[in-house]
Amino acid sequence: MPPADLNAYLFIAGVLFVCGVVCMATKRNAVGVLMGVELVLNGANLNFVAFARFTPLGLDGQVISLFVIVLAAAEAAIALAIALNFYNNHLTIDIDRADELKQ
Amino acid sequence: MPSDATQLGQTLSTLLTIAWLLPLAGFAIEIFGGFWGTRQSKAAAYIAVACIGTAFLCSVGALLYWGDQTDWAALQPHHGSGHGEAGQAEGDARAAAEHAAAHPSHAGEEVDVADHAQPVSGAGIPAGAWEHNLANAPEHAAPKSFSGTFYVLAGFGSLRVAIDWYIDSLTLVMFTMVTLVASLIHLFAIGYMSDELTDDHEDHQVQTAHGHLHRPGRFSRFFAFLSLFSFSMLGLVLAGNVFMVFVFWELVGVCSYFLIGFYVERKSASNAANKAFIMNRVGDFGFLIGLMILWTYFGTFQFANRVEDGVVMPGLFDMLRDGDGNMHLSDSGATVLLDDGSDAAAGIHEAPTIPYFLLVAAGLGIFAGCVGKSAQFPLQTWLPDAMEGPTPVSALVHSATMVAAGVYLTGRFYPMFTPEVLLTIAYIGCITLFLAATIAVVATDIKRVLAYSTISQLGYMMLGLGVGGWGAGLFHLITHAFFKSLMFLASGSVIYGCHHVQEMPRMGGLWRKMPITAFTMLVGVIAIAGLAIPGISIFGEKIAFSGYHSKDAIVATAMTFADLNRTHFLLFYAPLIGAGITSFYMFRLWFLTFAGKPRDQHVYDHAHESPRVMTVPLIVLSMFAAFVAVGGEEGKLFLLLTNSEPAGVANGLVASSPSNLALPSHEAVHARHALAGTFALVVAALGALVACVFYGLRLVNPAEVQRQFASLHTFLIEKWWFDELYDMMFVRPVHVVAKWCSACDKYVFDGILHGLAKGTVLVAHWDRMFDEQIVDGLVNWVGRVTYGTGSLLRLLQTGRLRQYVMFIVVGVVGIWVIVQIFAS
Amino acid sequence: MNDTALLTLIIFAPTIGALFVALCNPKADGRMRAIANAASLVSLVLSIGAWWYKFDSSVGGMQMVVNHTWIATWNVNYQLGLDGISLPLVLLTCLISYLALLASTSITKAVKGYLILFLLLETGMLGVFLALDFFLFYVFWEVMLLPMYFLIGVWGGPRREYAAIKFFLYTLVGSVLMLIALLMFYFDSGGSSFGKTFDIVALAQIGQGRDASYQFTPFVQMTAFILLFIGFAIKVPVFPFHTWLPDAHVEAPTPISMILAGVLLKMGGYGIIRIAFPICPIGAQYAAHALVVLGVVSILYGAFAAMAQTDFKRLVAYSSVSHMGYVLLGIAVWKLTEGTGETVGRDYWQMGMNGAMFQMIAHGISSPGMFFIVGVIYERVHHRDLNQFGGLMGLMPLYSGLAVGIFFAGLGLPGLCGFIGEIFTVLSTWNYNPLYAILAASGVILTAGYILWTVQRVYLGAEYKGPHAEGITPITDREFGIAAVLLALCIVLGVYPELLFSQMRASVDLLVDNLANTKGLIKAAADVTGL
Amino acid sequence: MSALTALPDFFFWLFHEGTFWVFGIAAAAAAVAVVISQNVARMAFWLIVSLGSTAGLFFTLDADFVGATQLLVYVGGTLVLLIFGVMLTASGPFLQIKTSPGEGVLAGVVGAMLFMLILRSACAVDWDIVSPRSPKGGVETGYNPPGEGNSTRALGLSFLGARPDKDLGSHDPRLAPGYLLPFEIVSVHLLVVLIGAAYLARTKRRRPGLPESSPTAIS
Repeated sequence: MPPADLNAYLFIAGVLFVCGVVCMATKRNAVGVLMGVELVLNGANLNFVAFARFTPLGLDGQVISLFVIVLAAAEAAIALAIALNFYNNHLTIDIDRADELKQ
Repeated sequence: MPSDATQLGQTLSTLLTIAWLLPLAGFAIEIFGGFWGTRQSKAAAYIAVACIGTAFLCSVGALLYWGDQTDWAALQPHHGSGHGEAGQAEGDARAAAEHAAAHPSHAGEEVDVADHAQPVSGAGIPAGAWEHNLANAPEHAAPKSFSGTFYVLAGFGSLRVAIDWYIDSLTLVMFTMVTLVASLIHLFAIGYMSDELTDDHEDHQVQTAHGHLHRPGRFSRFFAFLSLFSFSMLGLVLAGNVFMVFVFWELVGVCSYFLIGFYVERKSASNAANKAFIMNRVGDFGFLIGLMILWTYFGTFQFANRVEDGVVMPGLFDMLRDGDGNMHLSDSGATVLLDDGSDAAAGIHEAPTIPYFLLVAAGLGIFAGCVGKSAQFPLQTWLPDAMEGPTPVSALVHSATMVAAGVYLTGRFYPMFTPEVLLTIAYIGCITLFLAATIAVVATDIKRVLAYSTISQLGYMMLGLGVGGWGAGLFHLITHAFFKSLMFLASGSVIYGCHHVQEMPRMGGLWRKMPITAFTMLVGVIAIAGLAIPGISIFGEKIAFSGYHSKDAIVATAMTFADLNRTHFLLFYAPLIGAGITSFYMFRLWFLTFAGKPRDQHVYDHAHESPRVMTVPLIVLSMFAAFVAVGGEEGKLFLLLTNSEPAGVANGLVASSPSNLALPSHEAVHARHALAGTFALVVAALGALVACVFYGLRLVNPAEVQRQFASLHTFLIEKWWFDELYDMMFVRPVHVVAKWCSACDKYVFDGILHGLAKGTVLVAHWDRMFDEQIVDGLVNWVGRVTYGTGSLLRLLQTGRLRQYVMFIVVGVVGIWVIVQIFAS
Repeated sequence: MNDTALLTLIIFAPTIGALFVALCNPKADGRMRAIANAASLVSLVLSIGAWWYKFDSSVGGMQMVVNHTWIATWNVNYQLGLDGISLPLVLLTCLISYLALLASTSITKAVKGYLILFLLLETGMLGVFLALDFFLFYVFWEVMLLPMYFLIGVWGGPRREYAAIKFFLYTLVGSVLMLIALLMFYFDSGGSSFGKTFDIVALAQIGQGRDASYQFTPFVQMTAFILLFIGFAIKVPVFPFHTWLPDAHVEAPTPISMILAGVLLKMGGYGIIRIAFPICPIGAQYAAHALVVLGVVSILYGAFAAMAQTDFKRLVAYSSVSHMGYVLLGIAVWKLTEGTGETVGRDYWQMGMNGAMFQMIAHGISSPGMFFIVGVIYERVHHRDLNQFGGLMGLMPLYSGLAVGIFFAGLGLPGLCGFIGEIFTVLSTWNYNPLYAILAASGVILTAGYILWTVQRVYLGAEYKGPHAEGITPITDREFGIAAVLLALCIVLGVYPELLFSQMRASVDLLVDNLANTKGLIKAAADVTGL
Repeated sequence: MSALTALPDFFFWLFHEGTFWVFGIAAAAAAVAVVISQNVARMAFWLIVSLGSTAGLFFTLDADFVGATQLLVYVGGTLVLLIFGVMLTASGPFLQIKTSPGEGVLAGVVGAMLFMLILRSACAVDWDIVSPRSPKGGVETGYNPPGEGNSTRALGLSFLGARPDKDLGSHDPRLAPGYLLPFEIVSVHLLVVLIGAAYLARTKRRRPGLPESSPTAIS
C-alpha cells in the first residue's frame, strides 16, 4: 500500500472529477446533471485542499475551496430554480428537450 | 602663251555654258506653256528652237574660235604629225619618216601642267604634237584641253565634289553635233507634233470606257522635255568630272523616261519608260560601283588636273597614267601606283596605290553604266521598247545623242580602262552588234528596225573602242548620229505621212508619194550600210558616204586587233558579218517601205509628203550624213576628234603582263586599212545585193524562207527571249523577295510584336486570374471556410447539454494529445 | 535679342500659341488656326533669324549656349545651344511644322484639341534639337511623345488605336533604354572634373577622354551605346525596329505623317550623332560594323518591302525606312586599323557623316512632300489603293507634275536633294567595306523600281480606275504652295548642296575629329571583310 | 531507532493512512455509484456518501474548517436542496430517464480517457521538486505551523484581511493579501443567489388582463 501522499489525493480527486463529468454526460435528468457538477466541484475542492496541505499554496487552497463550496451551494440553488422552471414550462425534466437555443 | 590659253579657255567655256544653259532656260519657260498659253500656240516650239539654235550657233562659234586660235593645228596632219594620226595616205613616206623621228622622244616624264592658267588647266599637251614631252613643247601652243570649276557641290577634308567643265576637241565636236542634230529635230518636231496643237487630241491607241481617249494637246510639254533633254545631254558632254557625268547621265535618263512616256495614257509607253529607266539604273549601279572605287582610291572625280593654292591636284587621268599613257605597276604587278601630285620621293608620304583588279573593276563598273545607257548586251532590251515615244524623240534621244553617251563616256574615260576592260568592251560590242543585227532582220515595225540598227551600230562603236580604235569608235559615233537621226526623221516623216502606221508590211511604193523622204532615207541607208564606189577611191577622196569611212575604221582596227591577239578572232569576223547583215536589213527596210507595189491601198491612198518644216531638216541631215566624214581618216572630222585622243593610244600596246593583251597601234591599223576596207565593202555590197534580190527584185519570196527557218524566225522575233529571260531571272525574283519582305514585316516582326503584346495581355490575364482566383480566392476561401466551418460547427450545436460536455472532454483530451505529440 | 530669350522663344512660341488657342472659343475655327499658324511662324522666323544673324558656320562647337540652373540638386540645367548639326534640323522642324499646320485644313474634328497638341508637339521637337542637357533632352523627348500619341490615336484612320499604341509602346521602350543610359552617365560621371552631370557636351568630353580626370570605361560605353542605339534606332527607324512606322504613317492624318516623316525620324538620327556617338565613341567603334550592316539591311529591306505594298501611304512609309538606312550607314562608316586604332580615311567618314546629315534634311523635305502628295489625293478620293488609281496626270496635271518631282527627289534623281545624301553616303562606304557599299548601291535600282512603278500606277495611264472619280478636282492654291515650297527646296538643295554642307561642315568635322582622336580606341572595326 | 520507540509513529501512520484509504475509497466508490445509478433518489444518496467521504479526506489533510464547511454546506445544505429538487420533479416517469447504452459506453470511454489524462498529468509532476515540503508536517517554519486543525483562526483572519501565517517571521516588507473583499463578495453573492433562486422557483401567475405580447412593443 503506497503512502497517502499528494498523488493519492489527486487520484481520488481525479476519480471524483471523472465521475462527475461522466455523470453530466450520461444523465438526462437535470438534477442528475446537477449532481455531476457537484461531483466535479468536489473533486476540484479536494485538489485544492490537498495542494494546500502539500504545497506552498498553504491556506490559499483552503480559502478557495471554501469559496467553491459556497458558490456550489449558490449554484445548486440557482440550478434547481432553473430546473424547476424548466419543469414548469415543459412538464419534463429531460434536458435533451431543452434545445430551443439551437436555432 | 598662257594668257592666251586662259582667255581661250574662258571664251570657250563661256560660249559652251551659254549653249548648255539656254535649253534649261527654255525648259523653265516652256514647262508652264500649257498654263500660260493656249493649246494652239506654237510659242513653246519657237522658244525651244530659238534656244537650241542659239546653242548651236554658240557651239559652232566655239569650235571656230578654238580652231582660229589654234590656227587649226589639229587639222593639219603634216604639221607635227604623230604616228598616231592615221591621217596619212597609204604609203606616205614622209609620215613614216616623221614617225621614226618622233619615236625617240617618247620617253618623257610626266609634266607638271600647273603653270597653265587657272582656272584653265589643261592636260597641257599642245595640239598636233600632243604625244611629245610637254617640256619640249612650244610655250605658246594652246593646251589640248581646258577645264575649270563652276561651283563646288561639297568638300570633305581633301575630298571635293564639284560641278566642273572640261573642254577639248571631242567636247566641241560633240557639242556641235548634238546642238545641230537637236536643232534640226526640234524643227522637224514642230511639224511632227502639230497634231498636239489642239484642246481635244484623240489618241487612237488608247481605248477607254468612252471610246478613244480624248485629251488636251501637250505640244509645249513635249518641247519642254526636249529642251530639258538638250540641257542634260550638253551637261553630260561638258562635264569636267565623272561625278558630274553621272549626274547628267541620270538626268538624260529621266528626260528619256519622260519622253518615252510622253503618251502617258498608253500602258505600253509607261511600261517602256519604266523599263528604260530601270535598266539604265541597273547600269548605273555598276557606274556607282566604279565611282566608289575611284573615289576611294583616287580621291577625286576630276578628269583634268586642278591647281589649288599653287599645288597641282592631278585629275584621274594624270594620276593613273604618265604623259605617254603608261601605267606604273608595282613590282608584283598586283597594284598600280598612282601619282597624287605630291613628291612621293621626298618621303613625305607614300604614293597612293590601287589594286589592279580594283582598277579593272572600276573600269567595268563605269562601262556597265555605258552598257545601260548605250543599250549594249545584256541591257539592250529597253531601247526597242523606247520607240513608244514620239519619233523625234527616237531620233534625238534614242539614236543620235543619249544612247551615244555611253560610247562618249567610254571614249572620255578611255585612259582609265585597262586592257582587260577594253577586251570586255570589245566583246560586249561584238555580241551586241551581232545580236541586234539579227533581230533587225526580222523586225517589221519601221522604228524597231531602226532601233535594232541603232543598238547594232552602238555595238560597232563599242567594239571599235574596245579594240583600241579610240578615234574609230567616236568617229562612228558622230557619223552615226547624223545618218541615224536622218533615218529616224525620215521614218517619222513616213509615219506622219501614213497617219501613224508603223508596220512595213502595210507600206510599199511610197517613194512616189513622198520622194524627198524616200531619197533622204536612201542616203541614210547607203551611209549606214557603208557602201562606196571602190573604183574611184585611189587618189584623194573616196566616193563614199560617212558610214563607209567610220565603219571601215572600226573594221580595220578590229582586224588588226584580231591579228595581234589570235584568240580573239571573233572580234573581227563578227563586225564583218554584221556589216553584211546591216546592209541587208537596211535595204530591206527601204525596199519594203518605198519600193515595190503598195500593199495596203488605204494607207497608200492617204499617204502624203510631209510639210517643209519636216523635209528641210531631212535634207540638211542627209547632207551631213553624206559628207560629214569626207576624207575618212584624213578628213577634218576625224582629225578634230583624234586631237583629243588620250596619250598612248596611238602607240598601241605590246602584250605584257598582267593582261597579256596587245592593242594595235595606229600604224598597224593603217597598214591593214585597205584590206579591211575591201572586205567590209564586199560584205556590205553582198548584203545589199541579197536585200535587193529578196525585196527589191522579188526574186525570192522572203515568206518561204521565213517558213523554212520558222524556229529561228520565232527566236529572232522574240528578240532572243531576253525579255522573258529577264522577267524570269530578275523581275519576278525581285517581286517575290519584295513580297517576302512585306510578309516578313507582317508576319514575323509584327508577329513577334503581336506575340509580345499578346504575351503581355496573357500575363495581365494571369495576373487578373491570380488576383481573382488566388488573392480574392484566398479571402473568399477563408470566408467560405469560416462559413462552412460555422455551418459544420452548427451541426455540433445540438442544443444537447450532455453532448457539450462530451465535446469539452474530447476537446481537452484532443488538445492534450496534440500537445503531447508536439512537445515530445 | 539675347540668346536665352531667342532660343527659349523658338522652343516655346508654339506653347504660347497653344495657350492662346486654349483660350479660344472651340467654334472659332479660323481664329484658332490663325493663332496656331502665327505661333508656328514665329518659331520659323526666329530660327531663320538665328541662323542668318547669329549663327557662325565656321565655328564647329556650340553656339548661342544658354545655361540656367533648373534643378540644382541633381545638377540639371536649362541648357540650350545650336551648332551646325542641330541648326539645320531646327530649321527643318520649324518649316515642316509650319507647312504641316498649313496642310491641316483637312482636319475638321476637334480642331482646338488638334491645334493645341500639334503646337505642343512642335515645342517638344524643337526642344529635343536644342537641348544640351541630357535630362532636358529626355524631358522634351517625352513631351513630344504624348501629343503624337493622341494626334494619331484621335485624328487617325480606321486602325488608329492600334497604330497609336504601337507607336507609343515602341517609342516608350526606346525612352526607357535611353533613361537607363542617361542615369548610367549621370552616376558614372561623378569622378570627372564636372562632377555628376547631364551636360551633353561635358559627357562627350568624358566619353572621349578629353576630360582630365575621368573617362567612361569601355564597358560603360558599350553598354550605354547599345541602350542608346536601340532607343534611337527605334525612332530612326532601323530594321528590325521599324514596324511601327508603316502603321503609324498609314493611320496618322496627313499633316501628322508629314511631321512624323519629316522631323520625328530625324530625332533618332540626331540622337545617334549628338549623343550615342560622341559620348560613347568606344562603344560606337565596337558597334560600327553592326550599324553598317543594319543600315544596309534597312536600305534594301525597306525598298523591297515598299515594292510589295499596295497602300500608297504604306509604300511611302517603307521608302522612309529605306532612306533612313542611308543615314545610319553614313554615320557608321568609321573604319579603324586593327591594332593601332587609327581612323582610316577620316575624310571618307567625314563625308559619310556629312552625307548622313544631308540625307536627314533631304529626307525631311522629300518625305513630307510625298506624304502630302498622298494626302492630297486621299482627301479627294478617300482611298489609297495603288491599284485603283491611274490617269491622274490628265486629271490633275499640276498636282501630278509636283508629285512626280517630289517622288523623283525620293528616288534620288540628281539635281534633287535625295541624290546628294544617298550618293555621298554610298560613296563613303566603299572605304569601310566594299561589300556593303555594293549592297547599298544596289538600293538605287530597287528604289527606282518601286517609285517608278508607283508613279506609273497612280499618275500615268488612260483613266482613273478607282472610286470617287467625281471628287478629283485640281489642287488648291494652298496645296500647290506647300508642295511647291517642298519641291523648290528639293531642287535648291539638290543643285547647290554646299548651301547646307557649308552650315554643318565645321560641326560635323569637329565631331569626326574628336571621335577619331578619342583616347582608348583599341580595337579596329577589324572584321571588315576582304579588301 | 528501536521498534518500541517507533511504535506510536506506526500507529499514527496507520491511523492516518487508514482513514485516508477508507474515506478515499468510499468517496470514489460512491461517485462511481452516482454515475451508475439510474434512479435520481439513489443518486442523491450516493452523492451524499461521496461528499461526506470527501469531507473526511479534508480532515486527513488538516483542513478541519473546510471539512466542517463541506459537511454543513454541501451535505447539509446543497444536497437537501437537491433532494428537494428531486422530490419536486420526480413525478413518476421522470424518476428514471434512461440514456441509450451507446451513450453510456461512449461516455465511459471518454471518461476513461479523461481519467487517464488526469492521472498522467498528476503523476508526471515530481511534487517534491515543485513543492519542497515534506509530505507531513507542513512547512518547516513560520508559514504554516504544524498541528492539526489549527487553520480556523488563520482562515478567519484571512477573511478579515490579515495574514499572520504569511507575514509573521517574514522579512518581506510587503504584506500578503487577505480575503476580506472576496469574502464580502461571496456573501453578497450568496444572498443574491438565494433571492434569485427563490424568485425563479416560485410559480408563475399570469395576470389575466395583460395580452400575451404587444405588437407595438415587438416592433
